[in-house]
Amino acid sequence: MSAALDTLKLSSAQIAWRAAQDMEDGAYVNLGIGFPEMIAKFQPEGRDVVYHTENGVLGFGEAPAAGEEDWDLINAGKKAITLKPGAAFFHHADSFAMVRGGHLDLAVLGAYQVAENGDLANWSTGKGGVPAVGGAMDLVHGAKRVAVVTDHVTRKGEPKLLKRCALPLTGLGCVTRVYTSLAVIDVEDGRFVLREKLPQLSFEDLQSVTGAELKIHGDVADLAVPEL
Amino acid sequence: MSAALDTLKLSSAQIAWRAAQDMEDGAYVNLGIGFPEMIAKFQPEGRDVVYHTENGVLGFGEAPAAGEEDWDLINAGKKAITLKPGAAFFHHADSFAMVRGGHLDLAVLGAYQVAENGDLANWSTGKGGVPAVGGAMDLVHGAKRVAVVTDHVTRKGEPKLLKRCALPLTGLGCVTRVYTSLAVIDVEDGRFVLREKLPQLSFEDLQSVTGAELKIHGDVADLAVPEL
Amino acid sequence: MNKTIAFASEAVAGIGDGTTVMIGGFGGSGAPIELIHALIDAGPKNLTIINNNAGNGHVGLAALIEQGMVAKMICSFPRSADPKVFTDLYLAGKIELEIVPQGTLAERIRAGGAGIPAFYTPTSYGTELAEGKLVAEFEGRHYVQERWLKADFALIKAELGDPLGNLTYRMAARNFNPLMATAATRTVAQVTRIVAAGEIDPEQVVTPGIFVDGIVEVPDPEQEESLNREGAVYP
Amino acid sequence: MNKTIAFASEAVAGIGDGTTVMIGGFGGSGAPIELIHALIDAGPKNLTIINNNAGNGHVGLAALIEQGMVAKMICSFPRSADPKVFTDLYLAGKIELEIVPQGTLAERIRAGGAGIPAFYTPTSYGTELAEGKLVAEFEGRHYVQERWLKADFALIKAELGDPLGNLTYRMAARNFNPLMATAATRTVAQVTRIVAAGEIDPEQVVTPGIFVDGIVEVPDPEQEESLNREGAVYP
Repeated sequence: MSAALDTLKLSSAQIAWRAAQDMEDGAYVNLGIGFPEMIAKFQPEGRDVVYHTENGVLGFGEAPAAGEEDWDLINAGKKAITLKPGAAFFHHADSFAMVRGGHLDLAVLGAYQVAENGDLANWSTGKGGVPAVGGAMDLVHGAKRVAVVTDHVTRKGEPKLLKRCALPLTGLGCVTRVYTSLAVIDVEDGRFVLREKLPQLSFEDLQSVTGAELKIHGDVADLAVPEL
Repeated sequence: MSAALDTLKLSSAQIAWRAAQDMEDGAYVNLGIGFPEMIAKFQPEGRDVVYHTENGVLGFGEAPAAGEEDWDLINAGKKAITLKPGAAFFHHADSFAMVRGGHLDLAVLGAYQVAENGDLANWSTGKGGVPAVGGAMDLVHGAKRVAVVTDHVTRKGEPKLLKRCALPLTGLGCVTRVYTSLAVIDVEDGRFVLREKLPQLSFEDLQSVTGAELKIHGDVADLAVPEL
Repeated sequence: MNKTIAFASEAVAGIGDGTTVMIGGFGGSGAPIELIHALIDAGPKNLTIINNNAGNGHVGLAALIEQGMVAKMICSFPRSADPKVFTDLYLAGKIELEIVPQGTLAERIRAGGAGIPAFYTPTSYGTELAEGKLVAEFEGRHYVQERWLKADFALIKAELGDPLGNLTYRMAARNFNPLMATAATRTVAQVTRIVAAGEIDPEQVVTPGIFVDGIVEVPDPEQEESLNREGAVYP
Repeated sequence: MNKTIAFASEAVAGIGDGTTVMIGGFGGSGAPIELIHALIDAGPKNLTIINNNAGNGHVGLAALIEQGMVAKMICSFPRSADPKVFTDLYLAGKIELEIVPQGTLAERIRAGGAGIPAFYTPTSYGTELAEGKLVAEFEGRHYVQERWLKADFALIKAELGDPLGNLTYRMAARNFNPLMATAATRTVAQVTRIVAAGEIDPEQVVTPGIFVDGIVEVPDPEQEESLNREGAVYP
């Protein structure tokens, strides 16, 4: 099974592409550090999206060319960015007022584990080392939709979508949708509801690599993404 | 007694003048609406004082000439003001962060009653009518010194300095100094301590129009003010 | 993205009976007179209005109250040079009043916009305005618990606006406007001038567009103070 | 009124052993490198440092930690491209760490400056970072009580400063700097340029001078990111 999934599964870019399709015109969006940042590359044509970064910028654009960086103009991942017309700067308290106050339409985060009740674990592996939380625990509250982009299973092939998270939680009942390498799954009333799956993958195979029951309400669409 | 006091007592301008002498160079000061506003007129030469108004201005100056008013540039008393070099505008939450956060050096307010424990009543006569508090309850907290300017007695000759306030309180234990038409009195450890009195007035006469015991710690200076 | 609305009438169209509306301004400075007058024209009833004051004269907020459209005022200082409209209704028991210290009012609105459901303040501790409120001690001092304040609508006044909803203000007309912009489900600003996206320096944006749903251009806006000096009456 | 200080060494002179110091910046942006280096030169011990991060490379905050001057870090994200200094000390049990979610850190500092001793936030509810904290329910949702955060000193970086202490910032270097300015007993800012009072438009002041005790001009300030790319080490 694991080998078959590896050939079937979407690349990170393809997961990001799929997540990008759900960004609505006019949305205010925060893309978490790392993998979620890739979603901006696939912003659909004709849709205006305003990106927010925790460190006090609204309306930023792509990275500048190498050598053109201004290190006073970075995102939460500490990467250099550029500005789009209509950008704004503000301090950290105002920035998190936007987050906590429910002003973002969408936050997209990575995950170690997601539970069917919407719990998210994405900040600590629970092992030793230096703990670091950043803005993750804030971002899971306040955005109207909190989505996750993730491989469907860990590198060892273990499910990341579970009945309950085993790792330290980032937030309770916060995730509304999960984009994985195999499927698109909503969290509704404490259950995983399958919305889309790779057409080549049977429901039974998908269920076998998912740690909680997948419910079906209505049609399950094909998860169709371009070669990237 | 009352008639004698009336000829002795300081005018409002003289009370304001005396209060102004205690404004330190470099102080950030909020002068309450009405009578306390007059203090700014007597700011001693050579001392820089930065005035704060609750509605979001730091560093304002005198009223403009009649006809020169800009009604977007007013103080908390809704009177037109002007700006000094180095002024700043900010919103109401930042303005009261300055107040509540202890950033003002001095707030000077009017009073209906002041108690020896520092309680202040200055917002409600306790009768009917429309209640209105404005920023009074905020201003009594946070400023390093909260001073009061007031006639020593009411129009009916009743003491305004009391063991306990009878009127609805503005704040508990907040007043640090009272400038009256007869004396300068500090609130220390829950007692009134007399610092200055009009030289023509005997201690006994002053005590007789004061509703709580006046303590004396060290010298009592003459309350000396110019003709104004 | 274009948040521009052509007419003030359109901007207030969603304000129905029983709506809670924050209206910016401190006295007349920063009061969105034209939006308030459009609201009077629209005529919804039983409004709850949040403003520092309760109007002055017979224009703007005072006129809104005079039309009998306001069931409740939440404010710090319902007195003014000519508060007759509010005073008469209040003394007749025809309008409800929640009196809130000014700094607490500002902080409650900020909290509403910032997702902070409650906070502690020293303001009003030991006074009748703290009656019935939770009290807690921190570091030897007593504080009163206050709750956030939110609204269905905010009508505010700004100076420059761009199509993304970024706003600047003019002098002390800033006051409650940037706070209210954050605390309402729908925020509409009247602005003196609409400029193209990018014309407001990102450093100088006071209200980022994320807080704003609509902007209406009102060149040469009326000043409540000037209207009242002329004895103006609306409608 | 003139809050100008001639030398960075003078600006940090009051920071003794055991002081709690807020240091502005988010990673390298807005980090007052020259003030931090002056603090290293001064050499106080057992500092508690409040910053979003825990330094990077061998300059600025990382160098302060490397010198053994820091007993405790309060931060949200003590990881970076090269966090070796902090990581080694932490794993050896030689430095204390209080980890605070980033938005809570910002709000706690704002609360410290605004006289709000405690507030409720949804952030961290149900997680191990909420352990031992008070929880309350408002309108059917659970929130964690967080306390204000204050400091003896704040060292911040700004762009323009005037003799009254009014400040502007440069792009995303604003971050925690305006908040920390409000929450310390003594706030000193390094600014790229000191201008005369009145040269900063009152509309564009981000930090009003009331929050600032001293300003030091540091033209062409170092950027942590650039220093680290050059492999710089301080002292």
